[in-house]
Amino acid sequence: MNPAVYVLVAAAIFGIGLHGLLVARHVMRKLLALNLMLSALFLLLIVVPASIDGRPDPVPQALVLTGIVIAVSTTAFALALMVRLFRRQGHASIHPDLDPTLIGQRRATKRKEGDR
Amino acid sequence: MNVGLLIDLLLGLILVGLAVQVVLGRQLFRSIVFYVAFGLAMALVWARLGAVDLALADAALGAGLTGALMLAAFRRLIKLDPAQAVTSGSAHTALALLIAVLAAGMVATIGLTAMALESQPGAAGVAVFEALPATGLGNPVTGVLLAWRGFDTLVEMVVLLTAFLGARVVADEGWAPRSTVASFDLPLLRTLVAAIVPLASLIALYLLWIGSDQPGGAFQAGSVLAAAGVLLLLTGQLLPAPTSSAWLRLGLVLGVAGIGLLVLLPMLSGRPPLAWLGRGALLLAESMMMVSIGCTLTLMFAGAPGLKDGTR
Amino acid sequence: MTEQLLPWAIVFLLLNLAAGLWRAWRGPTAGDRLLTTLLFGTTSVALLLLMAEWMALPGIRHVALMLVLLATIISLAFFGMPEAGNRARESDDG
Amino acid sequence: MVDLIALLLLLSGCFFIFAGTVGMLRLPDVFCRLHAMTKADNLGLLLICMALAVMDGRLRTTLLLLLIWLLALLASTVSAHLIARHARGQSQ
Repeated sequence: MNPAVYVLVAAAIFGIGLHGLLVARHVMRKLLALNLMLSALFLLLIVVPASIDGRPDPVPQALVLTGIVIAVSTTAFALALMVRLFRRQGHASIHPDLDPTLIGQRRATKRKEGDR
Repeated sequence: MNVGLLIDLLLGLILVGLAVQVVLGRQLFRSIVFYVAFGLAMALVWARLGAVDLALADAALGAGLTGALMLAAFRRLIKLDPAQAVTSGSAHTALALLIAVLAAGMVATIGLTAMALESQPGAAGVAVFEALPATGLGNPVTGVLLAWRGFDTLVEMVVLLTAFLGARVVADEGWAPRSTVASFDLPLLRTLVAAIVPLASLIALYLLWIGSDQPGGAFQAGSVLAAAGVLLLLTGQLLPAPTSSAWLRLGLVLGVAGIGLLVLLPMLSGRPPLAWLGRGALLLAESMMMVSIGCTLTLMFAGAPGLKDGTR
Repeated sequence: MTEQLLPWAIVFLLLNLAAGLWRAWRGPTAGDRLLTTLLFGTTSVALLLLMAEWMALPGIRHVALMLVLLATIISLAFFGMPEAGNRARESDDG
Repeated sequence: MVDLIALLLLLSGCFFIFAGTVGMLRLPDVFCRLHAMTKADNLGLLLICMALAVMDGRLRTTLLLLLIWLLALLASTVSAHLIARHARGQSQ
């Protein structure tokens, strides 16, 4: 059992998840990326502490177990919010050029540039 | 190059490969499929690391429930507006890539340096192992969860309840009576339900019972109950309903009440938690938590305030 | 003698999983990708059982039992999707 | 002697799961792959469970392995059936 391998794997998954979070427009993709980052940190939390006579340390195990349950409940709540957002807004994407308030401003700035 | 290292490398490769596919998958449906496979691979990694409680929880909650919840939400999007539901696309900016690489580097350095530190003598884990026999429990994780950090578990049950209340308020008029039923009706499903649901509840009770001495416990048992609930919802045996019955509301609050009593009573009387109440009280509190976790997650899958019998 | 072979059997099955990953990456139709979840299900159950024997942790057999129980429910949740959603999405990928 | 039986069972089990994977990679379309994979994986899992039961020797574990295999059988038949329906829906 070589912890170093898992630390690097956890770091890689954290990076991939963060990239997905920054890049994705659809809210559910952001949630998937967020859950990836969570799993990476849970992996880190379990691998880093030294194991006690061969068995992993029970205290981080209990913390991560609580974390997994809370991650599921927050994901469920976020999904409910997403469905409501979709119903109100017509699409479930968060991106500057899809945001109605920003579109108004951008059109105004375009008009100003056009007049110059 | 011993075989253990080879196994770790392969597991790591599979995990990272799945994570890449989750993020770079062109379709949303495909990303959800790979996220469930990622949950399965995480369960394998937890088993390999010897953290069996986490393998149980991640298999049931990470792969099973989260996947089912995401598919249910995805299906609601499709029902509302098929075209919009799937347009996602993403702006691949180089900046995001740079930030991701730097973050990964940061996490790697934190992990590696923390690993190099030798653990202090009074580390909590060692103390747990020494004090475990006093509580009469065999499984250290359950010991930590219920005996020493019982308050943490109480707060967690409150978080679960709040998440459900929030989801219920937000999805107020969103649920449709048959929104969770699978879009086909096969005779196969009825026999499936008849075989799996009783077996799932039996396995849930089994996991609850062995929880105090072996890996298992209220969370894992509750998620198996929730999986059975999801199956009933998928096959139309249970249907989402606008109002929740008194029994259901009791079931939702049971968990917080159970763990609250188990934690606060000893705290008020100032005696050590488990030694005073004994294993019977622990089992009672855990079964109440199991029931409420099962009800909460099933209702979240249904996305509705209550449930009603679909067969009548 | 079989005891020493257990870890190598685990390595072998992990290679199978990696092959499944490749099929999932390349698989032209959606059916192929869903096929790999089927492969993942069965192979990871076999892997868990081998690990339970190799690392002498009987708890891991319960993990395999739970995975098998949930595999049915998840495949049902996957394929319960409304047809419109699948067809609208698969056309551009197909 | 017992060890030899366990070894043979384990090797054949891994072989059948390998056969399933090769079937998945080589066969032309989804239905052939599905067909090959479900059968080979289930047989492979059965042989591995038998090998583990022989190695472990206790009745409790053997019954648990049997239950796991029966549920895996149920799981793979249901999901194979659903994947085939899904794929047939696409190909029309």
